[in-house]
Amino acid sequence: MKRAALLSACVALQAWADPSPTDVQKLMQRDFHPRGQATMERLAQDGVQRVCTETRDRPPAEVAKALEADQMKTIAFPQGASLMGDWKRGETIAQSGRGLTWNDKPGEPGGGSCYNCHELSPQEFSHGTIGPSLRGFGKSRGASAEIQRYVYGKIYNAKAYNLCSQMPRLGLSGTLTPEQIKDLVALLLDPASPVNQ
Amino acid sequence: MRRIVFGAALAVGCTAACAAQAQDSAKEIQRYRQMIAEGSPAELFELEGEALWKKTQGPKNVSLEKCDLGRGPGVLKGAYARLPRYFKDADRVMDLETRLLYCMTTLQGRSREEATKRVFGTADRPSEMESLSAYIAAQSRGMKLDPGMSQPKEKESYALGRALYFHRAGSWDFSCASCHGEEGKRIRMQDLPVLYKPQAARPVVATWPAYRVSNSQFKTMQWRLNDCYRQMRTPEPNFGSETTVALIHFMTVTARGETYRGPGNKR
Amino acid sequence: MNTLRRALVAALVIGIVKPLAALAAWNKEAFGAKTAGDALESLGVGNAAPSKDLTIDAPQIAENGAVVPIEISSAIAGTTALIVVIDKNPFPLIARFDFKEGALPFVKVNVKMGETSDVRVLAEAGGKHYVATKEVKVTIGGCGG
Amino acid sequence: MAAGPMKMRATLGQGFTDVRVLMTHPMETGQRKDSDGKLVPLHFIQNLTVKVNGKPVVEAQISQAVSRNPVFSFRLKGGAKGDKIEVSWLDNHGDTNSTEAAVA
Repeated sequence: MKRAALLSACVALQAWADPSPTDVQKLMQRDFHPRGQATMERLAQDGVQRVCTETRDRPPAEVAKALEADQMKTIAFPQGASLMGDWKRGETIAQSGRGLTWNDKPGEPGGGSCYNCHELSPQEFSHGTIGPSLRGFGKSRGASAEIQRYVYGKIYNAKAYNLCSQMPRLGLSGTLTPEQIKDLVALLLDPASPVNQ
Repeated sequence: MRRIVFGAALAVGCTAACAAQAQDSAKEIQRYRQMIAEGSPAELFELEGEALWKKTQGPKNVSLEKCDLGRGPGVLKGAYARLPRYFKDADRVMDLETRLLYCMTTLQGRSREEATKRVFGTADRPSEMESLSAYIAAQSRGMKLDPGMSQPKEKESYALGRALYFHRAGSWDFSCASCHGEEGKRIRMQDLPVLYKPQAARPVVATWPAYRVSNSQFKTMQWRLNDCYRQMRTPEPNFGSETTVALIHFMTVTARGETYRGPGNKR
Repeated sequence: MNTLRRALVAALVIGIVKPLAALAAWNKEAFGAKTAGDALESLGVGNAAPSKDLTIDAPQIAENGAVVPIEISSAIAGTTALIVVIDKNPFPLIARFDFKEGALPFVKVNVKMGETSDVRVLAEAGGKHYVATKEVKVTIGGCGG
Repeated sequence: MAAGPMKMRATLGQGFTDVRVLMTHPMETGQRKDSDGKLVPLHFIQNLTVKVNGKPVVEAQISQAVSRNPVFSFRLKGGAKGDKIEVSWLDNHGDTNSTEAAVA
């Protein structure tokens, strides 16, 4: 099938000396053990992880396009006119780094860890720089249905828009619920949000 | 990283002022680190470690003073600076903590299960590995990092470490390079050294293990990898496993030649 | 002679002449004060004049509020005490150092800060008080996880 | 942990003796919760005394806002090799500890 052919084409790129991702995965499965909610299944690479590993995050364009299309299908956009929730709850979610680690209690509300990588509201001095600054994001883009959908989708599954992005697939991985993602959409787009002051 | 055009327009440029401000904060944080390094409780852990090195323990009721860390039984001077390396008696590459565990089980006759029950301590009760690491690492201060790279298994361990560094897995698709991959990046205010590049790895590897002011604990490299994997949302790495040692080996070889100046002080 | 001795013993018993250990008493009221003003008042510190001969060396940004290194030095003649106050801490009075003959008015110590705040140091010299202030920003280091 | 180790270094600087002392002490604020969520009671050093050849030169009153495992630096006027420096502390539980060093 076309996609499998594309995937195997990547294998040749990777330096012969290093063990292949499959070898590394086997060794990790031998040398890791489950703890709390962090189970061993998490070590099984999916197509996105394997291609991005093999190509050091620079996949050939047609491979990326094909796999991004697959990832886009995983996004379940909620019904209803607006995808914007409450930006105040969004700020709390953006500040929280909890969720899915082996010492987080399953079922406890997770956070988006957004401030780890992004600048958002100007009041937060301690922000990261791995992702672009999102200050004034909504001010310059408005809050149309289309931009709401883009932001919702990007948070749900960033790999649908940029295959080897370092941004986690916060919706698909079960870190954030649809309501939490809508609150983050509001944090970015709501004119009243501090991000847009 | 390829960005679709729409995303590229998204970054509201950082004005010159805010770039300068970021520059100042980096300089000020450097001053903070330098000031905490001047007066560090790390030395208190070295004292504890010395006592543990000499303390008779285990069914054979012997101390660790005969433990061969790579320069001969009981030789401490410069031993840490030459780790990780291949050990014939165990037929594998070992870092300091793995080698200490080996001596605890072989010399002192302790079970692996007992010796690894509490490898990561608390501020109230540091673990044996933490205090021993402080004491032994301090004996290599001023010596050049010279991990093993001549033996076949050492080359294999290095290659595995490099592959692990870029291996993306876990619920958040992270590899080490996801955060430690690009110069000038930060998580919150924490700058992220690009550890597969010598000039970034040197000052880091030369100052681990280290006292962490944020929780008043002395932290080792095995803990550092354990906590990174926790935040990468993977299952837990086994203490002293071949994969953890391979990563430590890869970073130490990347930093080789640097003068060791630990134990250090970290946030 | 006996009467003097007896008087001394009696005084000790009713605690007028405190045993040596208690001399370095701990000012419970000052350290328990919730505001800088109350703390300084119970230390008998009136208004203090700013002085550039009193220096605080502290980082502008502390990566972690658990350990903030502060170096204090007074070049004001006759300095006998240094007092450290952190306005936004739950209990602003942090420490008081009394320097006797043989010690320079200097101290370096690591302190805890709850949040970004002014760090104020007061020097006592010749019955007068002097003050120097520096703001230290406390950030959240690490991945906030 | 009980009164853990203390470590001091006293070295002659230009015109003063530099005294650096490290102390093992939890300096509990009474606000911290232990691993099973119980509040750890207030436990901190209140008094610190530095003596040279038996004579007190610095007397400090400190609070729980001093960092855990406290580190202090002091400077003593003049001083000569061999001077005996002693640092002792007393905490709010009545525990004490002290250490001595000769000026190097």
